Amino acid sequence: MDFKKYYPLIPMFIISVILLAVRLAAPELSQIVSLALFYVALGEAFNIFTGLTLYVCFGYVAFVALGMYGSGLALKYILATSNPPLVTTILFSFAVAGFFAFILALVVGSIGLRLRGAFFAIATVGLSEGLKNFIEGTGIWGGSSGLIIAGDLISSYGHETYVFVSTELADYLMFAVYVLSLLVMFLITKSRFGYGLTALKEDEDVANVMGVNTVRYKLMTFVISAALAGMIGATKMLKDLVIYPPQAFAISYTVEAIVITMLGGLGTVTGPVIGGLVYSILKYMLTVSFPGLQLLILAPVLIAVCVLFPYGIVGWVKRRFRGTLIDYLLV
Amino acid sequence: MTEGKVLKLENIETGYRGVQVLWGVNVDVGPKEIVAVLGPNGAGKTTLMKATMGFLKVWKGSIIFLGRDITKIPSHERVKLGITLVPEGRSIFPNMTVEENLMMGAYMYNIKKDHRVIEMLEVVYNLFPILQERRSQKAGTLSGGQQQMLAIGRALMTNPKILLLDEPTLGLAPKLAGEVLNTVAKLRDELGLSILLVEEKVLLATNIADRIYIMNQGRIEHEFLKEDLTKKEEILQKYIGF
Amino acid sequence: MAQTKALAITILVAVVFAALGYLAGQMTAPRTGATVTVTSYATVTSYVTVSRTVTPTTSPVAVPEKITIGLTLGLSGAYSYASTQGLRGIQIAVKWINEVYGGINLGGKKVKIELKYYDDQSNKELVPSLYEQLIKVDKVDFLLGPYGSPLVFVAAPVAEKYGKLMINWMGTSDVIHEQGYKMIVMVSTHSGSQMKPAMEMVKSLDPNAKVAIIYKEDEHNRLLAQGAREAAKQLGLQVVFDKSYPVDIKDFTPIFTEMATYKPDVIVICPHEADGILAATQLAELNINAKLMIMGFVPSLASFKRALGNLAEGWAGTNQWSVGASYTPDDAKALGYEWFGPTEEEVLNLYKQIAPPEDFPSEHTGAGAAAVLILAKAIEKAQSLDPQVVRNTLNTMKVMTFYGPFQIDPTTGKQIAHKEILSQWQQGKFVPIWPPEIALSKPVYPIPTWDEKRQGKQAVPS
Amino acid sequence: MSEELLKLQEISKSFGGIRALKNVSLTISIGERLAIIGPNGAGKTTLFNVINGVYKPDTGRVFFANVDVTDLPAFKRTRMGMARAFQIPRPFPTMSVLDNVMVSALFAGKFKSVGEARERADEVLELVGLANKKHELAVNLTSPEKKLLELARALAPKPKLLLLDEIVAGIPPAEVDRIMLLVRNVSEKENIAVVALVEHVMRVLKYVERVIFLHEGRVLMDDKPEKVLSSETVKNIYLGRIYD
Amino acid sequence: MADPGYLAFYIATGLLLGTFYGLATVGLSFTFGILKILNSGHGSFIMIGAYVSYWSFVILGLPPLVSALLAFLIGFMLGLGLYYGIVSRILGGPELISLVLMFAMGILLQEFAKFVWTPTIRGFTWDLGRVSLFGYAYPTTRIVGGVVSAVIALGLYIFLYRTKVGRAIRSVVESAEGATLCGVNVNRIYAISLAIALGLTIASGGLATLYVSGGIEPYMGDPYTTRAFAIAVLGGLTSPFGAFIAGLLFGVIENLSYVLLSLTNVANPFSMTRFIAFAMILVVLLVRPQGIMRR
Repeated sequence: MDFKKYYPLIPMFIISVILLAVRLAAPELSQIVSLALFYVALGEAFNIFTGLTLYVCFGYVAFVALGMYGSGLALKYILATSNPPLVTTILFSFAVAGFFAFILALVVGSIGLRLRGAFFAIATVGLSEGLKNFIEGTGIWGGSSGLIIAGDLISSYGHETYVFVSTELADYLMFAVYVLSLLVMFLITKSRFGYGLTALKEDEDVANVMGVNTVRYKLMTFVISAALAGMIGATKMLKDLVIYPPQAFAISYTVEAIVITMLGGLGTVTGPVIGGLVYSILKYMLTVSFPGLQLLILAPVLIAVCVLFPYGIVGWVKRRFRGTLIDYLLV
Repeated sequence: MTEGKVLKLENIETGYRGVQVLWGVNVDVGPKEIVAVLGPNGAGKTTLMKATMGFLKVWKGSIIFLGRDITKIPSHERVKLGITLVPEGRSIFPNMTVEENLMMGAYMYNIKKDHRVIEMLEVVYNLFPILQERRSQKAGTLSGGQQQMLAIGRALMTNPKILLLDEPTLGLAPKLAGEVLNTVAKLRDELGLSILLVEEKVLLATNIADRIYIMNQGRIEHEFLKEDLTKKEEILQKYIGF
Repeated sequence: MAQTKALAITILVAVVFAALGYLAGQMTAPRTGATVTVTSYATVTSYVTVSRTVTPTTSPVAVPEKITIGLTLGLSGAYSYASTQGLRGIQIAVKWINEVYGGINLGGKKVKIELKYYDDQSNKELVPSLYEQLIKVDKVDFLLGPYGSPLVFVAAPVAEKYGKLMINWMGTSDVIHEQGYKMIVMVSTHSGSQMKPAMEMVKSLDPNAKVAIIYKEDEHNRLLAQGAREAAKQLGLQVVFDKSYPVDIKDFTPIFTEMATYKPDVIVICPHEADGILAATQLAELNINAKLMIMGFVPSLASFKRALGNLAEGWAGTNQWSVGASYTPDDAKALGYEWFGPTEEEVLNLYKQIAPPEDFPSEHTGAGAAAVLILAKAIEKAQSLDPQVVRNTLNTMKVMTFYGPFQIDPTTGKQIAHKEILSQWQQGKFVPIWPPEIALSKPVYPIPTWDEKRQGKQAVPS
Repeated sequence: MSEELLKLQEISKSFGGIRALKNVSLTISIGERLAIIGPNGAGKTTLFNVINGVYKPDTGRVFFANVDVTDLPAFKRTRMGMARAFQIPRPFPTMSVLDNVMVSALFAGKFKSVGEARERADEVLELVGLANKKHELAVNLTSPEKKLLELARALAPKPKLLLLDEIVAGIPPAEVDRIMLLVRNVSEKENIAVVALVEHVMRVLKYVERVIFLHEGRVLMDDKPEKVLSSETVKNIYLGRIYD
Repeated sequence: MADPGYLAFYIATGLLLGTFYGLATVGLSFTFGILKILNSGHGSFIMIGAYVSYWSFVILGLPPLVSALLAFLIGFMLGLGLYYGIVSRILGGPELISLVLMFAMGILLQEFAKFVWTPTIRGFTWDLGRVSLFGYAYPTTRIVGGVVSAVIALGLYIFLYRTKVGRAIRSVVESAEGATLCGVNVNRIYAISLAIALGLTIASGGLATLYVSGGIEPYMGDPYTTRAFAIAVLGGLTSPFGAFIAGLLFGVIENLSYVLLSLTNVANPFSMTRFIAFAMILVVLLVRPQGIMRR
């Protein structure tokens, strides 16, 4: 009887299947799909925290970067000490990546989430920059020389596997992380937890009076979102097989995550999917068609979208078709 | 009746985000008159004030000020014409000094050259000596009653022809509330201002008002003219709704 | 409730299994066929089906209409200046081959080169997909690497996957060629060796010189400094100060002030473009003098000279190549290399046609041009468009262009012949001063102080 | 009627030098219905905020169901069975009416699954007469409807103590009786203690068993409604203000 | 190293750098305080200022301090256009939208600069000699620049506290409703505020050339954005003067932490100064979330 609740999964399922089908059927598009998957997953993971609580973490990229470092270190370590099957290696690196991001989120969240709204946002401005400079300054984890594991992978598993991991496996893992974050987001919104978060988003004080443990809920969402970001980082590491602090902690990831969620619709499950697809395809198309001028075109397009769709594409559609089937199916 | 009115609200309908709050409200204020709008919480009194001031777009009906239709004029222009509001939350500038607050009221005058500013400041200080005493104190440090006086004082500095007062006694001790309303009466008697007053303290309001409207659920339900104001029991009954 | 959960789980499981199923297929296939090695890639190329085991011959090949070369560069973003300069070099080389040389001689026919490039925004995100676009959609025959080592790392898997040859021209990190890539070949000197000639020169000028090393905290300059440090140690030079500065530097005052207290004779700075020019102007501003100041490639830039004016006098820069420091056919003959490509004069002429008048070529221009020239020469020698055949040909090639000699380590693709050149601003010209075999002038040591230069004094060799 | 549910001991609370509550002590039994009256600024809302944990008292203790809850945060007290309807309704504006009530049932009550909570929410909305508006966004309700929603949210978790802050202010007279009757019925049926803050005491007089008169942060009277209303002091201070 | 002049030099140059940091952050605080817009493209405006300064020097021969005025005017016009053209349309929308908008604006400016002026690195030398104190040479340009920055900050103070429009701006910050009731056209005040904020930011970009006289390129602004954010936080986010004081403090922290770290022989002291500065901001926020200036 409660099947209806899961109907909105249908459009998401269709989108995912299409993405997968394109990836399988058209190898020449595989890297575009992988690019899109990265942005979609990033947007969705970001959305879990920001969309559900309206708190913004400006240092969000730190979790992606820590995921990259976690998985990179794990790979480096495991490949140097033993030579287990590829699956074990990768699972281990994922676990470490998630754990790194989880711990950071726990520390930052339990201290920082006492701050309300804008203050939390600005408190986290320095998070990614500070961490980056710490890694560069102390020289840990390779410092500015970076952490490079391409060679380790080649010498342990051979050239074929290296190519496979970077150009195939990483993409499917990114797909898995994307599906995971989509499902997490969806299940949260339909659960008791989700109701509590919506209440918190609308009026934090009243939610508290009504029995919602607001501090814990915020922290839980933050940690979940961060752990997913860590896994995105781990996948990214498998794809790039190299990490340098300036690239890993690029502030543009945070901003792009914000752009994607805002483009799609903040707080909606499908928003980041649409936003991520639109953003990545737009960016890619412009790059291919207007080499060197693409940003000059992308920026005005973004500005126009801000002015025309302040609530995002999904938000706009939902407002436009309130109460219809479309509104119901797009969550 | 129509001639010589300072303010006339005709058939006002308005609301928020698609929800209608006011349903065809007619209110008018004559020269040197205190008109009180009474009614329970949520009756739409504050909405009426906001619509008059232009903070809220009027869906239907018109606002006539001194014979001129001002329905479509932006708020700050209305202030320049001579309407101003002392809002419910007072909206004073807490981090500015008392005198700076008052001078903000005289924003549209040339503060240094216009003699009217000095005169108005004197009038305000005469009305509220306590403000002169605390002129260089930050407004946020004043007590509730003093802040209310400051808000009225600031409104007077705009040299208005009509003053809208939204619950000036809210949160004030009974004695203070009485004092504030006495001052309001003085504004009429000494400065010749017209006043539209929203109140919940019914009987305090009947003491100074020239006319009373009872508002409920976005509609004016009764109007008591000057000669009816002695029937306090009846007003109270209408107000409480027994 | 149970039903609904079951539905959710079913969907999840279905999706995951779909992915895993495909994965499993992918995973097992190459691993079982691991012994086949790279031969399988030969089938990717549609033009020729030369098996790897067959040695390249001049037997007639299906000659295409044109040969396309593809790459991405950071035309916007942090690498935009260097990338623009590099692109100009690439365009010059393509133009020279097509118009002056007439095209690549393939089976007796002159085949023209076509260039296809994209802007990667100096960001690794788009690099893999753009390289795939180049290979699969634009069907380019050969690849040039993107600008910058971090991006080369990200482009590498795609090139390796499709078995495309990638000529790396400005991903100078030594580590790239230590990974085990098969299809990546370098034309420029690696970061770790770039500072060595400079230290040798210092040793010859003043064996007791106190050296200060200041480097940018990034992968390239860290390697540069490391090379300098090691060379100094080998040569027995005294390093009195050795510290890095952060990437986002906007004010050098703290580090320069500390360095000045050590009173170094030679200041060695390892920077990128903007911070290099910044470092020079701030040294002048703070009036910190030394007997010699050496920097990475920055002094060779037009903007360096423009920003400093006469203050540029005496600054030495170590470059892959710079205007005036070109090799000539005579050098090639003397050093035992085969000559290929335009002379410096031709390069400068072609450069003038595409660049604004105030600019002149930098080492990026040279490297970009050299990459195209080496590739063209290799294709011509191999008489084949099969990437693997061309790759094998490169192993034995000993060619010199205006940019310098080319010879690689066959297994890693590392550049072993090309050397950095030291030049110095002397009397308004950037003159090669080291190594002696290519030097046109003697080093000025000590150089004039800032105050002297402000009064118009120039660095004049004795 | 004898077992005590809520006990306040010597509660004091000041804000920036103004003492809003001065040594307030009172006890409320299970299932009891009482009204707290007093002029504006008497400290009624502050008292509520101390009871349900929005404020911590400066001195004094609060006991609920024989547990010292003085240091417990608001949400924990709510889970123990306190429910509050705000004076100025604060619904979650862009959630539907049903969702609003569901949040309350899910978090304050024992309804741990979304399905159960929905059933309970439907039930309560039916009870207060908002069932036909349950899919509206809360922001689109009229003022009286928002009050009803506030009440529904308070009732949804099946509380032991219902704190009603000016529940009938701004409600048309005809509705007042319906709401108060409803409150009384629920209270009797489920043995819920009700504390109502009211300014216009006459409206709710016949539905309460006890009236506490608060003035300037002190409890001046605590007695049967008729007694309090007939008291001279109360008249002087409270009604006297109206008849100023 | 026991030389007192050494330490004094670090503090003094830190303060001088701080005046620039302060001025570069004032505009950011101003926009956030009044319009609640977080200017994520802040650095790009500074970059534009640096170009204005460069071109005025090269073409018109104006020293950077004079061209700062020109830069201010350009920023002012840009701000007015931006407000009436775009910003006023998104004021009612979700808060994060302004962040995306300004980010896109920043990219647009960068790409515009790259397109018009090419990515070539520009630079010029403007030398007024040095002042020698305790054996250390202080570049005169920096001293003059510091004085000018302080004068501009003082000018802003006078503008806000002594002029009619300034009072109106302050009143809008405290209560937009109250200001309207005094006859203030709030919309126009928003426009003027954005114009002044961008004017100051671009002017500060002009002064930035006193430091980065040799590193002017389209992407030079990015490091300033994060730094300005951090400084704004330190100064309480909404207070322009808090921002200025915080800028001074930040400059001194950067320089002093370098001295301390260089004594302890940490691997890369200069990079660590960045970490220390950001870590300090986290601590400040936890202890005093309202910034250093507010009560």
